[in-house]
Parts: sequence; structure tokens; C-alpha cells
Amino acid sequence: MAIDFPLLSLLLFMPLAGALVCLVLGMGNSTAPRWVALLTAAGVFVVSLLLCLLQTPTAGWLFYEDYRWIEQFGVRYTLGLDGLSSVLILLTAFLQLLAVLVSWRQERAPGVFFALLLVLEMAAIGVLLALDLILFYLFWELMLIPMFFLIGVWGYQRRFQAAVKFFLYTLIGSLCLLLAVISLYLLHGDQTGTYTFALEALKQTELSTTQELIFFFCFMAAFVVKVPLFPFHSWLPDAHAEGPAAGSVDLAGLLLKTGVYGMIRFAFPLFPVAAQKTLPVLAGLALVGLFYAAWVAYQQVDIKRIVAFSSISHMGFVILGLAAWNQTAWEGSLLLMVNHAITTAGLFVVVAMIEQRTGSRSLDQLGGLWKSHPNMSAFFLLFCMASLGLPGLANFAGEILILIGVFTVKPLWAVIAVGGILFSATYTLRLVQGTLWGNNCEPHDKQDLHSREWLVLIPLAVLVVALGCYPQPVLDLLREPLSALLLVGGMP
Amino acid sequence: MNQESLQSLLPQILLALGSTAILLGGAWVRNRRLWLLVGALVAIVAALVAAFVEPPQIDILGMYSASAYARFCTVLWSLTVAATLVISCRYVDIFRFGGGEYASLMLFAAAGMSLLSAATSFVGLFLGLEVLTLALYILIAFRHGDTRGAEAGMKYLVFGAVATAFLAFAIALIYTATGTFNLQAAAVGLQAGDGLRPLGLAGWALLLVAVGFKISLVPFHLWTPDVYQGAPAPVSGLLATAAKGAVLAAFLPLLVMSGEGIADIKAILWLLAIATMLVGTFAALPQTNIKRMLAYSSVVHMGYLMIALIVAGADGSRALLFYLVVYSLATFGAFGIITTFADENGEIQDYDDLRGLAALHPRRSALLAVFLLSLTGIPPLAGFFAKFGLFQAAFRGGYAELAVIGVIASVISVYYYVRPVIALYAPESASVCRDVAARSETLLLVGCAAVIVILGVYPTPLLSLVALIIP
Amino acid sequence: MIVPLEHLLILATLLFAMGLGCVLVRRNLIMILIGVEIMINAVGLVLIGASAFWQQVDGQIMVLILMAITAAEVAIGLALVVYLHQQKKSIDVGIFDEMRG
Amino acid sequence: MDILLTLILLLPLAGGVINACFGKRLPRPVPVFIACGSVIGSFLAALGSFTLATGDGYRLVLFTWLKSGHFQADVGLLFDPLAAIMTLMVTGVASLIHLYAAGYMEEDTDQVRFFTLLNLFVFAMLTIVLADNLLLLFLGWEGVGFCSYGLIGFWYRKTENADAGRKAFIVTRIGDLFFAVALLWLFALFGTISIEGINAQVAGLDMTTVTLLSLLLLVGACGKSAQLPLMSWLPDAMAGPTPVSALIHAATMVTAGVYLLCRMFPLVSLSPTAMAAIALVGIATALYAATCALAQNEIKRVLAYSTMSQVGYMFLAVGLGSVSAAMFHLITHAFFKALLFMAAGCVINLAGHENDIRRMGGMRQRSPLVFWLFIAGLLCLAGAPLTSGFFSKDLILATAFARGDIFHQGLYALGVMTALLTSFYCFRLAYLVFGGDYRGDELPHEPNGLMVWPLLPLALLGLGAGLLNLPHLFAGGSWLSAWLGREQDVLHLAIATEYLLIGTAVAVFVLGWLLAALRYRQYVQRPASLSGDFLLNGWRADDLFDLLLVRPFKKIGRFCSQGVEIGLIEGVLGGTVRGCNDLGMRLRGLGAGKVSLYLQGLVWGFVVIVGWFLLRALI
Repeated sequence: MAIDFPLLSLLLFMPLAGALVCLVLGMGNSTAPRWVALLTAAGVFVVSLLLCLLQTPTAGWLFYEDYRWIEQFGVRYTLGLDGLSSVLILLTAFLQLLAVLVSWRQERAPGVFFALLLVLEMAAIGVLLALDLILFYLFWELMLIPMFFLIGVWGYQRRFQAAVKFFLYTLIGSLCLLLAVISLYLLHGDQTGTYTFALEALKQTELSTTQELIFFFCFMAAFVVKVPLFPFHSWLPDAHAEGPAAGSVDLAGLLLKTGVYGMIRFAFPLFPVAAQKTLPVLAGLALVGLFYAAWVAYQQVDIKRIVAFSSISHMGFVILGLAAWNQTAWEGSLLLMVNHAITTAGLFVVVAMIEQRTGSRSLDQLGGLWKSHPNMSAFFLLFCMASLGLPGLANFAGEILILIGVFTVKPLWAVIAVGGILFSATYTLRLVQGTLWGNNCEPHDKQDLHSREWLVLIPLAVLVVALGCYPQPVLDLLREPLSALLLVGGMP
Repeated sequence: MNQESLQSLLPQILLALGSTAILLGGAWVRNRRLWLLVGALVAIVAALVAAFVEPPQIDILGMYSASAYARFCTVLWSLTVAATLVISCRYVDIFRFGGGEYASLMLFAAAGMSLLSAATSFVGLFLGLEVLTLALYILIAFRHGDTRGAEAGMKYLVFGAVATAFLAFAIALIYTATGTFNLQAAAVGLQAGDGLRPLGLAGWALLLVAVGFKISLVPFHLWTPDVYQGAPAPVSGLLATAAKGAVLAAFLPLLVMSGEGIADIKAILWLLAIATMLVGTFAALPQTNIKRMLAYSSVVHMGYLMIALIVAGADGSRALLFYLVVYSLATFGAFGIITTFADENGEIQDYDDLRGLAALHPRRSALLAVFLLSLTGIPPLAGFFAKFGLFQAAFRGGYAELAVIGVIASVISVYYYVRPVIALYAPESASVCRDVAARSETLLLVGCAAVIVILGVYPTPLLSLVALIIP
Repeated sequence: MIVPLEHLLILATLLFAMGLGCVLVRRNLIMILIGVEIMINAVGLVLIGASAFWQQVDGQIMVLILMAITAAEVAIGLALVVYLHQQKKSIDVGIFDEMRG
Repeated sequence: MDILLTLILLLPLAGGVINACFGKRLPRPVPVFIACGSVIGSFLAALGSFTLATGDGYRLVLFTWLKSGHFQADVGLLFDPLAAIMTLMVTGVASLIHLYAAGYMEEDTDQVRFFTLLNLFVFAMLTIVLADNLLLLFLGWEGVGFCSYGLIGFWYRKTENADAGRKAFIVTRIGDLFFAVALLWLFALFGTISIEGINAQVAGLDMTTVTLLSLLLLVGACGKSAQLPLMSWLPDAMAGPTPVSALIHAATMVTAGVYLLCRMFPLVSLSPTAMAAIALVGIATALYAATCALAQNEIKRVLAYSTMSQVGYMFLAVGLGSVSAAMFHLITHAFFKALLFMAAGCVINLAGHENDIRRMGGMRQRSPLVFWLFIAGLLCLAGAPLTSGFFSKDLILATAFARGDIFHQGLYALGVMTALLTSFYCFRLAYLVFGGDYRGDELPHEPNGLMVWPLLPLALLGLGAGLLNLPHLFAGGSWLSAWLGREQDVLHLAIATEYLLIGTAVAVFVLGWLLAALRYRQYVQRPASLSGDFLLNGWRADDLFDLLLVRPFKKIGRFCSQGVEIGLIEGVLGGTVRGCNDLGMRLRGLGAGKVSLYLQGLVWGFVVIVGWFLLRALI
């Protein structure tokens, strides 16, 4: 079904408009931009919530827009929204709202800062909506710039290296994607005579297996780096460690998701054969990454890095689920992705608060925070428990679905992956112990959570519990689109 | 030489006359701004004429053509010069240039460029090129008492002279081989397998050297960074954009044709393109002086344009023109920003001097970021679609390897393009405090940025225009 | 014509080569300019020969243009020489290496 | 009725959540009331709904938790006799413990957190008991893990407490992994995870699968029930407050493993190998723990090891195939062990917060009441005739004996051996704590009423709970077996054998007492012997694990973070960057500002081009 009113474009350009307003107002006073940003983010959230509520669990596009754009290249402005995208968009909007709140006290050039946040949101939403490969690529790259500046300008000591590392890593990947897209486009054009970048059309391209493999690798290069999958992860910890809190929230919440989305929306359906061939490799890397990241996380001293590595480990879980290639596992992966985004966002937020209060992020100097900041610590404990996969909290729901889905296909993978649960316990408990327990830290700021922080943390906590105990709504939204994509993948 | 041909040459004539007039006038009225603005006006008028006045005849004495292509180039260069003049207003005051001379030389250069890209015979080509070069000799060393400017002028002079000699010898040899100065005919004559062909080939070799110097291809690029660094920022801007573009535009029609001789030349170009892209990229990495960095970046971009030149055909030519426009916009913008940052104690060139300028000048810093990122080719800036068209053309023309190398180069380029940007946005501010830019400058640069962004989101208009020019 | 084209070409090439050599080995700016002049004269020679060979006048016109342009170039060049001498009290191109890398 | 059944689960949860969210804002005593009230309420609810649990029990599905593809996990309750009896026991004991805790934690500033966790713990435990599918059970399973983590490390300012908590969490989680794998496998096999569904279909499976599954479950159970080889967390867990020890080690968590095995008995019992393994694990742990208990110096550690050993008995019972025996011992043990722990808490108070029994003694004078309560518990534990412990333990041993074959005879012998050790360390404890006169120097610290009177009902239960499953010999009807619908567990032995067995049991009890009396009647300072030290440290198991697991784990971690992450990956990246920069430096170094060099570049280029053209021209 299609609706005349271009809701999707509205959704897409609302943040942009907000960003422009932020820029303009940012020239003058410093409090206006954040209000603008807040309102915009809230607006986007409302709209996306609306879209989710409007969802009827059907396989087709709920909303679809298609306009002429660049005839010379056969590029069209095509947006489409189904359950999958709407879930991720809702997540994006929600986290962005929090990101704005988190960086409420942004002193340095707030106008630009919030503008960048909003542009980032727009790019992420665009990625989740675009159905024309060039349009998709445009948004895909557009995500880099704001993130780059958020890290490189508002970051910590080694921000330049971190920012450039992030930029280069992701750019290399996405330029491979670009090359593949162009050549695929030409191939399809030569075959059919119509030169187009439309996803649906390109799916029909006839490719030899080797061609498929090459294209698939180029596509995956972009997505795998974004996810990030071991061994292409090394930009993430730096980006997290050097970036501002909002940046970390967005990284964990928005950017990482787009990688997986790209795989299941573009890479797999376009090149099903190649995908099938390479699943074991994917799974292998996922498993290695799962444990490797956990081990590295266990060795870290900087709590932000611990969280960063933990999210690498979790994304390994997600990819494993994708590699299993069946309904349950995929639903699990997507669910875990959403839940992990929320959990990790929560963790990063609290970590930022801890740093504000103690001026340190090192396990050696922290400890005994429960004494001075019981509420904050309670939230931290909750998020940690969710992240180590305590049943009844967010992450577990996704993980168990993945494990079940994987076990039905490849028992061995699942059995190995179960070990990951234990590993996550080791580093998470170390994290908790180093920050909350013991008594070797005298925070200079004794103030426990204040109202704005409550405002940020409560929704997160509620979601962590709610999604842990009753994830059905999300799963219902995901079911149909995923099964459709699985069918395209061409396997029962 | 009849009246039609004069009419057809109207823009160039306007430019030449204008420049001489200003030169004269400058002797009496010593008001810098006035002359700069007059010059800009003349250039704009010329551009308008070229754009909208239909020339009575296309072929002018077999030396120049008034084809849509040539007129498009004229418009482009005239506008560039006009913009350069506008951007120079404050600069010229600060360094107390002779306003009249400056403006007239600029116009003179414009005339040269438009003649150059309109040339259909070697004579015309040589004439145009020399007119341009002579003007540039002076402009580069225009800042009086500035040793670096002098050095840059000297270096450019030596190379210019040698290149002129090469070019002239090349023309002579080709003429000997083919017996015509007409470009097309000469190139066709190259095919003929008669005894004089080696002579022709030698001529082409020399020609390539001359061209390589003018648009600074590796290994003829070594002068570039020094000259750009020493020359006044606006002049460097002109050097990097129009001066190179004109030469490229002049040689584009030659390579559109195919054939055995051309194939050999393309092989050379292929080599040069790869060398230029890679060497330029790597040489730019360790730069800490923004003008030198931009010099190397221009080298790299010439490498990209070589790709289009090699692909040739309609695809290649269109990609080349589109790229040329976008690149010129961005590069001009970048040099323009440097111009506006200049003050009594000189231009700021080192990244250390750029540190934290964003705090003082948010607008211009943002603009510089836009320009540099567009050069990097990041969407949604025009640079992306320029590169996109280029690589796509390369793929179609069967030069995938060039596209891949180009991609690699542009990945690495990120590093040197973002370094100054990050420096700008550093938290700690540099001691130097620059005075604010004139409104005209800001407007102009904002205009450039706007165009870049618009073309980045919606390149269709320019694309269709280019398609119109190159059927 | 009396002189065969080959000889002329050889002579011109030699001239050109010498001029280039002069440019390469000399460090005195004026000498370099003179070298360039020699090269350009070689060009003129070729053009003359060629126009004789093809029985056309174009070549000779070109020579005239060439002379004019060269004159202008030299004029500017010498002006610059003076300017440089003011600056550094020397016209040895070797000492002008303030900008490098 | 559904409401009642739901309330059993809901009340403790509600109590916990309310305390967690608003406890801080409520005036001081209120949270305690909420906590105790909720648990007592759920006990009453359990009583009320007890009648539901007949035959195959009563199923109640609240809502669907997870549903994807064929996989479906409900939040559903299965209230069958087994669950019912367990529920009653858990809620009942928990209520008493809560009351006790109210007294015990009176001055503690962090009361709210304590009671929150306590309530959540009860909730999780009840989830285990009532869950009708394995995933929900797993939820409770991990839930108790987390709560015990929080409770053991309750006094977090001292790092070793926090460490103990972490150890408990991780070691039990190792077991959980096996459980999880079993869960996945079972689903893959049967397409369902409902306990009934699985038990209904197990018959069709081939033996190896069953064995493997059972073993996986066994390891899972071992984790929670502190059986070999995953037992090392239990003694350290004594770092927690005494009520916690009581709750975790007496009533609930440690028995969860036994309960799981009973739940999945239809599956487990199919494989003789698995059964034998269970029995072996049980008896081995029993013996091991008993020996360790001999040498412990801290009152609570003695009790901890004794718990381990008693749970070993329960495993033995399961391994012998006698669910009712296991449950019987589980329940009696719950009563008297809770009693013992809480009494120990009083003793510790009396001794002025002194844990070390070498610095106690003469406690009898300080408080006769506590003395008698403690002794009651000890008698049960030592298996004094006619106490509940006597009957339950005797049933297990008898079952072992009754099997007749050599393997089970051996088990029996070891069991008797363990019983001897048990009664020995029980009386050792009694003499050292109560006998003689006080050896410490702290002032007594009177336990308040709330801490004492909950012990009375427990004492009565402990002594009298034998009636639950009184054998025929004592004119009992073996009610529990009947209730659980496992008449086959009821033994029908020749009278003579019965008397023989009872005789041995009594003899062993007396012997142990006498030995203890001989050795510990008068307290004498003993030098630490090597063997004593060995036992004191639980056979140095911790060092072993450290060597086998912890160190390698850390080594690999260091390898990953130092070697691979920094060394390899960062190294490669850094190398590339440096390489590019060097290349750049070299390239920009060309020319070095000298015109002559630039000209040479030009000429070289020219030469190359001309060379190329000559090449083309020649060929």
C-alpha cells in the first residue's frame, strides 16, 4: 500500500531542517540550538513511532516513494519502508533523542555540534530507507562526515588519529562498495539496456559465480567494516574511547546497525549464491571475534574501551545469527541488534556520567561508586547485567533466539557460541567490580543523578527490561520482512 | 579577417581591449578596488557575450573556433578570472598591488586562456598559451619585495621558457611531418605511415612534455608546489584552476579522435596518469603547508582528469568537463579562503597557524571544510558525482585499473585533506588573530560552496549542460 | 631547394640539444635564458625549412609570431632577472631554494 | 486459583521491584515489611493453591515470552506435586529467613538493597520451581545466580567479598552453559522446550543422546548445587551475610540442581550411565566435603561443607533412582540447615562477630536457648536417630544397599563412611563452640528476638520432618513418596536388613560422637598439620582451578590484547601509515627546491616518452 503524502521524505528531511536551524541559531546564543535539536529529534521520534504503529505485519512496502533524480546516470530517488526499516528507524530516532539529551551541556560550538548530530540522524534514516544503490551510498557516506567531526573536533586527546582511522577504515570499505555498484550497474545496463541503480532491478542481473563472489566481497567490505567484524574492528575502540558520549551512543546505536542492515537488505539478496558460499567464513570470523573481543575486553583498563570491545563481541553474535540463515536466527540477530544498541547506549551514557564525576575512566582509579552514587550505579549494574545476557533482560532474548536458530543448522557453532555467554560474564563482572565495588575512589562530584540524567536513563532501563521480558512487538514487525528476504536468499 | 570573424572573437577581443584599457586607465586613476571591479565587470561581460551572443561563424580563419565547446570554456575562464579579481580586493589593498596592472594582467590571462581553449590550429594554440604564460610570469612575482614570490616567478619563468621551447619545437616537427598547423589535420596526418611519421611522433613527444609541464603531470610537476606556495594566493588559485583547465580543454578535442598514433599517445598518458595520481597523493601526505598541499592535490586531480582524457569519447569528455568545473570551484574556493585569511604579516599557510581559527571565523572554516571535502569526493558534495562520473566512464571505456588506482588515491587523499580541517577546529586557538573578510569575498565563497552542495545533491543541470555542449 | 630537409633537421636538432644542454648545466639565469633562445631559434630554423619543404607560407608566419613572442618573453625574463638581483644580489638559480619539499 | 498461583510468583517479584524503585524513599521499616510481607504472602498463596497439585499437576500460561518460527517460550507455570512440595518448602523457609534477616540486618544502612535482592532471589527460585519450560527455568536459574552474586558480595567495600560473589557467579555460570546446550539440543530434538512435552517424548531417543543430554544436565546441576567439580564457590560464598548463607545454602539455590534432575527425571533415568555418573558425583562430593568439613575453623565454612556433602547425598539419591528419597532429604535438610545457619548467626553474634570456632567455646552459658536450637540442628545433620535427618539419610543409604550389586554396595559403604565423618565434625563443632569456656575476648552481642524465634519452628520441623516420609518399619505411610506418585521408591526390605541398616546408622552416629568427644572434649591448641592444612583448603582445589583455567584464560587474554590487537593489527596499520609517510617524504624530497634538479626531472620524463615512441616506431 502506498500513501500520497511523502511521509518518508518528511522523516528524512526533518532532521536536515533542524540542523540548518541549529547552524543559524548557533551563530548567536548557545542555548537555542539544543532546544531546536531536542524538538527535531522528538518530532522524528514521534513520526517514526507513528510509522511503526501504522505497520501491518505484511511483507510489502508500507510506504514507498520514487522520483526522477539524475537521469544521466539513471539514479532515482527511491525510498521504501517495511517492518525491518521501521524498527531500526524507531531505534535510531529514540537513541538520537537521548544523544541530544546526553550532550545537553555542550559548550563548544553547540550549533555545529547539534547540527552534526541531526545530519547524522538524517543519514542513518536515509540508509535505512534508500532503495536506490546510489542514494543508499550517498547516505552511507554522509554518515561519515558528521561522525568524523564529532570525534575529531569534540573528542579527547588522540581524537585526530581516532577520527582519521575511523574515516579511512570505513571509506576504504565503502569505496569498494562504490566500485562494485558502478560495475554492477554497467553489467546490468549492458544486459538489459536500461541503466539503473534500482535495487529490485539489479537483483535480476545475471552473474557468473565468480562475478557474484567479487561483487559480494566488495559489498561486504563496506558492511563488515561498519559492523565491525573481527579483524576489521580496530577503528571502533579508538572511535569510542576518543569520541564524545553522544558520539559513542550514535556509533553503537546507529552506525553499527547500518552495517548489518546493508547485509540483509543489499548484499545477501543481490548475491544469494555468493552469500551462501561464504556463510561459513562469516560464521567463523563471527565466532573468532566473539571470543577474541571478549578476551581483549577482559584485558582493558579503560572502561569505555571495555564497553567498546563488548559491543564488538556482541556484533559477532549478531553476524553468527545471520550466518545461520534461518528465520529464528535472523529474528534473533535483529532483536539482539536492537537490544544491544539500547544496552550499550545505556552503558556509554553511564560511563560518561562516571567520567564527569570522577574525572577518570581507568579501572585502576575507579571503584566503590555504589557508596557515593547508588542510583547511577544501580543503572550501571542493570545495563551490565543486560549486556552479559541475564535472562529477562534485553540481550538474552536475542542471544537465545540466535543460539536456537544456529543450533538447528550448525550445532557446533551454537555450542561454541554458548561459551561466549560465559566470556561476556568475565569481563562485565570485572567492569562492575572495578567501578561499583571496593572503595578506592573519591569522586570529586558527589551529586548522584540529576533530573536530566534520570530522564535519559529511565527510558533506557525500562526498555532493557521490557524488551527482555516481552520482545514480541519487535519480533512481529520483523517477521514478515525477514522471511521475505530469506526467501530471496533462496534457501528454505 | 572579415567582420564575422571579429564578431565571433568578440569575447576574446573584449577581454584584450578591456585589459589594455585598464592598463591605460590605471596610469591616471590609482584606485585599486575600482580597477579590480571594472576588470571583473569586463570579464563578466565577456562571459555573457560568449554565453548568449550567437557567433556568425564557427571557424575563424582556421585558427580558432567559436563552437559551443569553446564558448563554454571562455565563459568558464572569464568567470574564474572575474571571481579571482573580486576575491583579491582586500588582498590587493593589503599588499599594495598596482590595481590597474593586476586587473589588466588578469584579463590578459583570461584572453589567453579563452584563445587557448578555442584554438583549432597550432598557431592559435601557441599564441594563446604564450599570452597566458606571459601574464602569469608577472602575476606570480607580483608581490613586491617578497623573496618567495620572486623565487616562484623565477622558477616558473625558467620552466615556462623551456616548455615554450619544447612546444614550439614540437609544433615545428609536427608541421614538418604533416605540413599543416591544423590540430585535427595534424593528428590525422599522424596516422599516415609515410617516412615522416617518426618526425611527427617526436613532435608529439615534445608536445606531451610541454603539456605535462603546463598541467604539471609527474614527472614534470616538481615546480608546482614551489610556485603555488610563492605566488599570491589568488594567482595560485588561477594557476590551479583555469590555467590548467584551459590547456586540458585545448587538448581534449585532439584525443577524442582514435587511431594508431593516438593509441601510442594514450599509452603514454596512461603511464603518466598512474604516476601522477600515485606520486601526487603520496607527496601530499606529509605536507604541512596548505598551499603546497593544494598544489599536490591539483597534481593528483590532473591525474584523475588524465583518466577522462584517455577514455575520451563523449563519456570521457563529459566526465572531464564536469569534473573540471567541480574541481575548479572547490580549488578556487580553497585558495579564496587562504586569500581572505591573509593580512599585513602575510598569508597563513602552515597548519600550525590554522589551529583553532574556526573559533574566530566559523563561517570561513566551514567553507574551507566544504571545499576540501568536495575535493576528497565525499557525498553529498559535488566532488562525489565528479569522481563518480569519471570512474564510471573509466569502467565503460575499459580502464577499470585506472578507476581502481583513482579510488586508492582518493582514499589516501582523505588524510591530507582533513588534516587542515581538524587543525582549524582545534580547541586551542592560534595566537594569530585575523581580521574579518569583506562581505563580497564571503558572499562569493558562500556562493561557490552553495553551488558545490547543490551540484552534489542535484547534478542534473550541469550534466545536461555538458551533454548539450558535447553531443 | 638547395639544402635537403634532413641536414636542416639535424642541424636544428643539434642546436636545440645544445640549447637544452645550456639550460641544464648553467646556473646563471641569463645563460639559461640564452639557452632557451637558442632552442627557439632552432625551432625557427625547422619552421623555415618545413615551409620551404611544403611550399607554404604558414611556417614563415609562424616564425614571425615566434620571434615576437620570444622577444616579449625575454623582456619579462630580463626584468625578472633585475628584480631577482635586487632581492638576493645574485642571479644564480641554485641559491633560490627557499621553498622545498 | 490462578490468581493464587500467580501470586506465589508475583508477590516476591513485586516486593523486590517496589523496594528497588522506591525503597530508598520509604521510611525505614517499611521496606522490611514489604519484603517479609510479600514472601509470607507467597507462602500463604502456596498453601492455598497446594490442592491444585495433584496427578500431573496444573498448567497455567501467563503470556508468551518469546516466539519465533517454531520456537515458543511461554511464561507458564507447572504446579505438580513435586513443584508444590518444593514451593511450600522454599516459601516457608524463605519467610522465616526473611523474618530472621529483619532482625539480623537491623542496623545495616543498606537494608533496602539487601531485601530487594532477597526478594528477587526468592522470586527467581520460585521461577525455577514453577517453570513449565526449560527457558523460563533457565531464567530463574540465572536469576538466582545474579542474586547470589549481589548478596554474597553484599558488603562490597571489602574486595574479597566482591570477589567471592564474582566467583560464585562465574563458576555457577560454567554449569549453566552445559544446561543451555542441553536446552538447545532438546529443542532441536523435540521442537519444544516445555518440560512435560520433553518428558513425554524422551522414550524414543537413542541411548547415547540420552546419556549425553543427561550428563549435560548433570554438569548444569553441579554448577548450582556445588558438586564436584564445580564446588569451589560455595565455601567462599560464606562472605555473605548469614541469612544469605541460610537462604542460598540451606533452602534454595544449592538444591536447585537436585530439583532440576528430579524435574527431568524421566529423561535422566533412561540412561544407566548417566544415573551412575550422578550417583558417583554425589557420593564423591559428599565424601570430599565431609573430609573438608573436618578441618574447617570458621563455623560457617563447616556448615557450608556440610551442605555440600548433604547435597551430595541428594545427588546420590537421584542417581539411585529414588526421587522421593532425594526430595525427602532435600526438605529435611532445608529445615535443619536453615536452622543451623541462622543459629550460627546467633552464635556469631554471641561471640561478638567472631567466626573462628577456635576463639569460641562456652557459648552454652551465654545463651542456652541458642545452644539447644543449634544442637537440634546438629543432631539432624549428624543423623541422630529419629530426627528427620536420620530418616532421610537412612532412606538414601537403604536404597543404595537395596540395589544389592557391588557398585551400589560400594556407594552404600562410602555413604556410611560419610555419615561417620558427618557426625564426627558435627560434634567437633558442638564441642568447640559450646563446650569448655570462652576462649575469645570479644564481648557478647545479644541476638534480638527476631533472630531467635524464627528458629523454633524450624527446629521443630527439623526434628519432626521425618514424619513426612516415615518408613513402614516405624508404622509410617511414606506419605511423600505417595504424594510424589513414586511408590516404586518405597523400599520393601526384609525386617532384618532394615534393622541392620538402622543399626549401622545409629552405630556410625554414636561412633562419630565418641571420637569427637575423645578428641575435642577438652580444647587444646593444635599445631597446623600438613593434612589438616590440605583439608582446610578444600584439597587445594582452588589452586588447581587457578592453574588449569584462570591462568590460561588470562594468558590468552594478554596474548590477544597485547599480541594480536596491539602487536599485529595495530602494528600492520601503523606500518602501512608509516610506509606511506616515508614514501611521501622521499617523493617530496625530490628536487629539494633546486631548479636544476627540477629540469632533470623534466628531461627524464622527456627521455622516457621519446624512448617509448622510438620503441613503437621501431617495432
